[in-house]
Amino acid sequence: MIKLTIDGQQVEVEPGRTILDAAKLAGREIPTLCHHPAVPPAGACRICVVEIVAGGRPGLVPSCAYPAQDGMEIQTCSERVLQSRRMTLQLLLARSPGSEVIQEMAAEHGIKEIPFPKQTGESGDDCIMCGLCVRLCQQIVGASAICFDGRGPDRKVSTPYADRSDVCLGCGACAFVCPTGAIDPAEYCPNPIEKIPNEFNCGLDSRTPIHLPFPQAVPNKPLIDRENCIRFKTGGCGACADICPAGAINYDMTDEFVEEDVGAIIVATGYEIMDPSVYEEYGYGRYPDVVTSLEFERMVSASGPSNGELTRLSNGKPPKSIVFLQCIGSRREKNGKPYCSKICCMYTAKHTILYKHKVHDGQAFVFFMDVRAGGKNYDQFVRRVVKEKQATYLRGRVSKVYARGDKLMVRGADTLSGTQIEIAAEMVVLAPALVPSSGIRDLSQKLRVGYDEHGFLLEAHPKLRPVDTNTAGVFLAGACHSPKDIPESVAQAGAAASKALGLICHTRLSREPTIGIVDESSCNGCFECEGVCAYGAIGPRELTDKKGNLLATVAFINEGLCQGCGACAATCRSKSIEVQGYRDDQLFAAINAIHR
Amino acid sequence: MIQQASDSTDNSKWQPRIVAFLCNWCSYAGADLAGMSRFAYPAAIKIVRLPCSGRVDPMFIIKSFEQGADLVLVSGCHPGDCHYTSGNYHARRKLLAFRELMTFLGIDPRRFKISWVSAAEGAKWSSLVKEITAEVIALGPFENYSKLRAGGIAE
Amino acid sequence: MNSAKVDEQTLYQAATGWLKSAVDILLGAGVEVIAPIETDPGVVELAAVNSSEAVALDYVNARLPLKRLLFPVTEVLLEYEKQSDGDVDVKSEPAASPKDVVVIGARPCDVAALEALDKVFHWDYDDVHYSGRREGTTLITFACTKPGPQCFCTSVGGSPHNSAQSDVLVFLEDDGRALLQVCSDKGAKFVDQLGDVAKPAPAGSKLPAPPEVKARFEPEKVKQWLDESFEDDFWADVSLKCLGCGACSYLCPTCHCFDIVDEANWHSGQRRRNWDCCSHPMFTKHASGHNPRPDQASRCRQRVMHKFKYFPERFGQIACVGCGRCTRACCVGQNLVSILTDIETRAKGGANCDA
Amino acid sequence: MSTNTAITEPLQRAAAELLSEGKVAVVIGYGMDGDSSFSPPLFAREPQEAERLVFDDRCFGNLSVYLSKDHIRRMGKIGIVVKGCDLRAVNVLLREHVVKREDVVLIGVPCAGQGDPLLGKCSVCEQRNPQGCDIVVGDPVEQPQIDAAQRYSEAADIDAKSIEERWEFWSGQLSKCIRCYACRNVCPLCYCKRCITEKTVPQWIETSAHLRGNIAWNVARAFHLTGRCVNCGECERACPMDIPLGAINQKMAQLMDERYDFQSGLSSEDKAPFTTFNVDDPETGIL
Amino acid sequence: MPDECSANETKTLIPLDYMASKMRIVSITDETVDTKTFRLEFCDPLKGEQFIFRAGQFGLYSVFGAGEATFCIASSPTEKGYIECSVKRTGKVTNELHQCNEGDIIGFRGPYGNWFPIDQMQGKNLLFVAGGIGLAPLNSLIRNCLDLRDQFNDISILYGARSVDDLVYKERLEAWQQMEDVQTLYTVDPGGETPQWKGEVGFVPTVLTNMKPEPDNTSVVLCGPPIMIKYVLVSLVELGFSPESAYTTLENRMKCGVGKCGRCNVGSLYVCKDGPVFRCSDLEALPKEF
Repeated sequence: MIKLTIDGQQVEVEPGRTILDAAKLAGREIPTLCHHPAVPPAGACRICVVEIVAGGRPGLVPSCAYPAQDGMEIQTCSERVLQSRRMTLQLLLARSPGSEVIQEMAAEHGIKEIPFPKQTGESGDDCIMCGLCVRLCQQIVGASAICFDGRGPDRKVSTPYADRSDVCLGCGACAFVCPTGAIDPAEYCPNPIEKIPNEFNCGLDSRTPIHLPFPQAVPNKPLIDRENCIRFKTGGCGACADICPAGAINYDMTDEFVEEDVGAIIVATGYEIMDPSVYEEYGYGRYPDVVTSLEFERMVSASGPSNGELTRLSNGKPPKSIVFLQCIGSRREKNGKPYCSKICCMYTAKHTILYKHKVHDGQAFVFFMDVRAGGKNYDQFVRRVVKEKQATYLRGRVSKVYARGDKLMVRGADTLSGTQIEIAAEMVVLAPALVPSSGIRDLSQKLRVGYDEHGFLLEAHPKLRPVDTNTAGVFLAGACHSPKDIPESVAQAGAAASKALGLICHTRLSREPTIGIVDESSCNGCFECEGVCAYGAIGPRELTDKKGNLLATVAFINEGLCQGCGACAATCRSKSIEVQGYRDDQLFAAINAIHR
Repeated sequence: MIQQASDSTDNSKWQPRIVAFLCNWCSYAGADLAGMSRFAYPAAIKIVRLPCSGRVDPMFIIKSFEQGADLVLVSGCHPGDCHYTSGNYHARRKLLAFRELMTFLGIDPRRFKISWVSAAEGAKWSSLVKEITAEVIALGPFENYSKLRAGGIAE
Repeated sequence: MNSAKVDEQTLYQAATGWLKSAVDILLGAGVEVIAPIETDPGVVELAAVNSSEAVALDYVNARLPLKRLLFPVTEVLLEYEKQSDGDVDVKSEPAASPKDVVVIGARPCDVAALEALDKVFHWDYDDVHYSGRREGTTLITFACTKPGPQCFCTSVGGSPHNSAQSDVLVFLEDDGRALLQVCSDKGAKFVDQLGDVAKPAPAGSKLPAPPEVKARFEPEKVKQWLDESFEDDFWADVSLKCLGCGACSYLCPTCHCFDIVDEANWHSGQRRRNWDCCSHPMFTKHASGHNPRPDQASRCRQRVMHKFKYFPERFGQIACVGCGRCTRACCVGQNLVSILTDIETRAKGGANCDA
Repeated sequence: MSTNTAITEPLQRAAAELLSEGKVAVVIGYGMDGDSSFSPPLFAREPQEAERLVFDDRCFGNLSVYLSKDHIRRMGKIGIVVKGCDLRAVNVLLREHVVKREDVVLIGVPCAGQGDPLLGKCSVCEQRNPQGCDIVVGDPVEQPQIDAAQRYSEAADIDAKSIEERWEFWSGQLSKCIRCYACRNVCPLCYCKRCITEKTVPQWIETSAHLRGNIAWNVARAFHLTGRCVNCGECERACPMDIPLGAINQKMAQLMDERYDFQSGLSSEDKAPFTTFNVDDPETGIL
Repeated sequence: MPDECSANETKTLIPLDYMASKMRIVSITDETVDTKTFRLEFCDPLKGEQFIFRAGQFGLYSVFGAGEATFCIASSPTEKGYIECSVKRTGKVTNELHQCNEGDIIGFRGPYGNWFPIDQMQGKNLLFVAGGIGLAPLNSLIRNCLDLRDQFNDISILYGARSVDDLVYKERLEAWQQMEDVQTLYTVDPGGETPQWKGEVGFVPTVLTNMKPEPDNTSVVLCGPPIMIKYVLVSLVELGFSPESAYTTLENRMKCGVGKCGRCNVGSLYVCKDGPVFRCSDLEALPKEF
């Protein structure tokens, strides 16, 4: 280890680290511009100069590039250092008078006026020629799309021949690292840089390829989005691995299939909301201020895209009037879902309150069909919202939302007063129907669980076995089964867990004896039975002689999975499968007995 | 020849005989409901309960005809409602093909009915049985087969 | 059955149109007449006729052998009915109060085959179902004029003019006339019945020369080889292509194996006798699962051995009349004649040539 | 009869090579037999035996029936001569795990049709040139286009009858059946270790050769082949009583084709129509 | 035996119409989990009086509607008025038979086949070796011989089964064991014994070898599974017995029982007529198809 003294403080650093690294360890702050921990240092801007007092060749050195040496004594804010920085800043300010970063830094160093003429127009811009972007593009991203071009006063960062170049990936890293925000890659990037929408915030903001899936995710660890990461796109970059102090980044990790033998499966695939843009009359997708309730939820969330500040997406101002529309697609026989989505009444009541918290002088309206507040204390909650004038509840449907000026005109009927009304709103929130997760049909076929016409999974019995499915060992929890609110989902999840435990806590499985049995002596092994088994209960079984030679591969019915429907028995041509309780000879006798 | 007890083709004494194969979960429950709801239906129908319409092997139907059925009915859950998720879909393919085979061989397809009756359709069950009983009475005894019955076999 | 031996072969001649008259006379007398009729295009079957018009004359042999008239493909042995008091009323199917049947037009080989059937059904126990019908049947055989390419009756002791078991052997002439050779009392009775239609042939009348049927093998040589060759690899080789379909046995005029099954509904039923076949694996399979003849090789061997070794040892004659049906029926060309000629070659120490 | 030397010679060479290199234990093909009216199956187990293989217009049999026979399988890997139509049966056998693809070497022979005049099935053959064989000998032959009406004309003739006429027809035909089971034993797809007729508890199909039992047997046979039968016509060829069994099979094939767009044996990957379903399958005639 | 009835001889034929005589089940005894013994009486008393048979003969028993099946008569010819048969449940008819109750009526035809040469055994030592359900045909002979006890010298019975549960005729085994003039040795296969089992443990051929029966002037009658017979014969030869002195029964499949259906042929012999009892030395000459 290398021992050195910074501003009188002893620190130890590993060999190869810079003075800047050592200063950070010592808790001394040194301003930087051209430095980025992921990019090899160049010492170009000279803002970070420090003074070597002893233990080396005395003098000013750029701390970002100068290696720490044993026995060094460093001063980070000696007068000599400050003088040098002020000079540097004055020059930078002259070159880039418009740069906020430089202005702030200059102000911190007490610079009010400069002795040089400020450059303006063509020759003066925010670029301080530190070259960080160039080094990044060449050495980290590996694209070498940009470089310094020209000499002297004409020197600038550009692409070769100032052409739009296919070499540019459009990753935007140059802009990201630029200390002064001087680069706009759109100037030279042939492919416009697409922001990565933040899925959790309904795409209302963007995220980086490395991101937390959502706040309070478990585990609360960032992940790399391989589709957007430069490393996975080009094999370059790798900056995150370089700078991760924990060395936690491993690009070789891949998705893998994990097989587990389990005794029970609980399906809790939840719900999605249907896309309300299919209903053109509400203008969703056409007007930015028509949002879904889920988008609204994110907008008012403190961890949301706007940090909890509710603003109109069209103009960034708080909406002074807001209209909530219920049953968008729900309870709609034609072109919709005939069922009630169940949770909208309650979350909308909550949303009106949240709205009033954000926009105190705002006015909220709710168009509803009828309020379904069937849970504990639910009705009282809705009544409070109405009573305390958090919102004006209007019973009726909206026929059209259209723009007039910067307002959204909501035209609907108030069926209680029997009048047509039109509200000039600044924001419209839709409560779309809940639908099962996409892919639920594939999953249900894998699990051999039935689903209804809407894709919600079928329970074994609506009253007596609401958590079980017809496939033994598969249980349902939450909205995969039907729209459910949180307490119901939690209750069903608990029930499903108990059912699963009740099943797997025994060393032996007990079940209905009505199952299929294969006569192995006559089974042909054609496995047509496997094709008709709705439960995947049939698989191969190898019959061997005493020496282990394979004699035949025959069908084997897993008695834990078989439900005894007998489709296999009806399919078996050699009549090698019998369903206990409905054996062929029993049915034969029954047919015979009819004609007594 | 030993006189056969009840296979006489004498129309005056003849009573139709319908053999019905019902799935346990829908049609049998539907027939049960018909009973509980006091929907009357003709007694000509004799029920064999199966777990699922998918359990029906065409041999059941042939055997029923051999034994003297004038009409055979297979009834299961409506498509999509099968307790075993897909048994009735398989039954639908097989039994409709079987009916085509019968028809091709000259066996009157009106002698073999397929229906979907849910556990809630007690009334449908009752009217269905009335309907097919009336139809089989109109058709008369299944002579093609009754001539083949024990004692009267053409060799 | 031919209880009284005819001392002298008595020859009658019949004029053109005799067949029509004969059929009419028999039908008039209430006798059931069985004759060859064309049932499918190019196919002739022995079946009951109402007139002589349907009778086919130009054919090699009937599709099904004569045996099916005496030993039907399926027949009722007894019938039973359950009584309400738990008793069972069992009735034996009356063994056809022997109805008079005249079969006109079977071939000599088919008729000769009855010798083997008679032996099986009349040894020790007398099968009343068979013998009842046999008793009442008069066999008016048509001598062969045009043997088929697969025929080999001369190899197994027969001939196109074999009169064995026939009551009358008829030699048809091209112009519709016929010579009738009376071979038994029943035959004599038949000729009597014809009255003027058949007149004694003038002394010195000669029977036509039989058409040639090539002799293919010597049964004695075959038996010699069979006596020593139960374990021979030949059986595995020769049975390779055999699919065990049983068509050969079912069509064979001497094969007589049968099965007895009950067929019933709730209260009544029948016990039936059905043709069966030693080529089927289930034929000998025990309830325990053990099968004495577990593979096609042993079943093929059984079929050849039974006809050319076991049956001769037991009953003193070959159980084959050379009708060639097995060879015609076989869809994989499992040619009995070539098996037998091959065996003969082996018996003579000849080259190993595959069948 | 004419031996097709353009196929026979390369066939003999290919078979001899397979046998001498030990790639197969037996080559099942057609051989010449002076006595019978067709070229019967031949089992070549030594390279010199391959000389007796032949291909001509009398190769009626569908040799794939031997693939399921234990005594043949015990020999080892099988080389088998297949016409395009026979290959359909092989595909079904592969699909139903009766044989494994690696246990068989398929020697395809292009075939312009069998019999003189051409057999009915050959005149509507759509598989003259076998696909997916390990070896194909001879040059491809011309493949005429066949439409569905031609494909199922035999069934259509009977379909055109009234229901009473059909009963008349079939009760006459099926009365002839003597229950020899030749139709079953020659069928490449009737490979059950225990045929349904042999299961006695319960006895679904009466074994007596009366019309009642014969209908039960023939219905069961036809139904067990529905969606599987490749219309090779062997059952009908084998039937000693000349019952037109092919028409029944053809009817069911037509049904599967029209209703489920399925022709059996075109691939070994297909799912048999009775082992799968479509939620939207037609259901006319259901109450 | 083959020369007994030749087709060439003119002799009185017995008319055969396959008619089954009705018999009433008078009692049913459970022998093992899948074997029952039925005691049957002719419904027609006259037939019962006239009915005679010899030990070793068999009959065709039928359940109306299910069909016929062949079993030996397990009771002794000396016991009049009834017959017994022991039936293991294996197929259609035996299944139906097992479902019958006392008082039910079944069909019977017989007796058929040859019999044990009891006359030739007189004055000799008798050794009975049986395995499993094979005791049924021997039961008839043993009971017959015990009823005529003074006509024979020593009588020894060696009986084995797979397990204690598989032993049939347990009461009778007990009774024989109590008899002073009968030597009994009962064994079960290794692993088939129970803690209460007091007999031998071991395979029948091994137990036989250890038993060291005296070959001189001894007739042996064997009955049991083919594999047991094979090894018992080996043991017997080692002990000095000649195959000529040993008899066994064959159980080929039969339908008619009278030499017509062609099912039980072994070479030129018919098990139903030339058997079921065979001298072991004669079996060696037969094709191995039994």
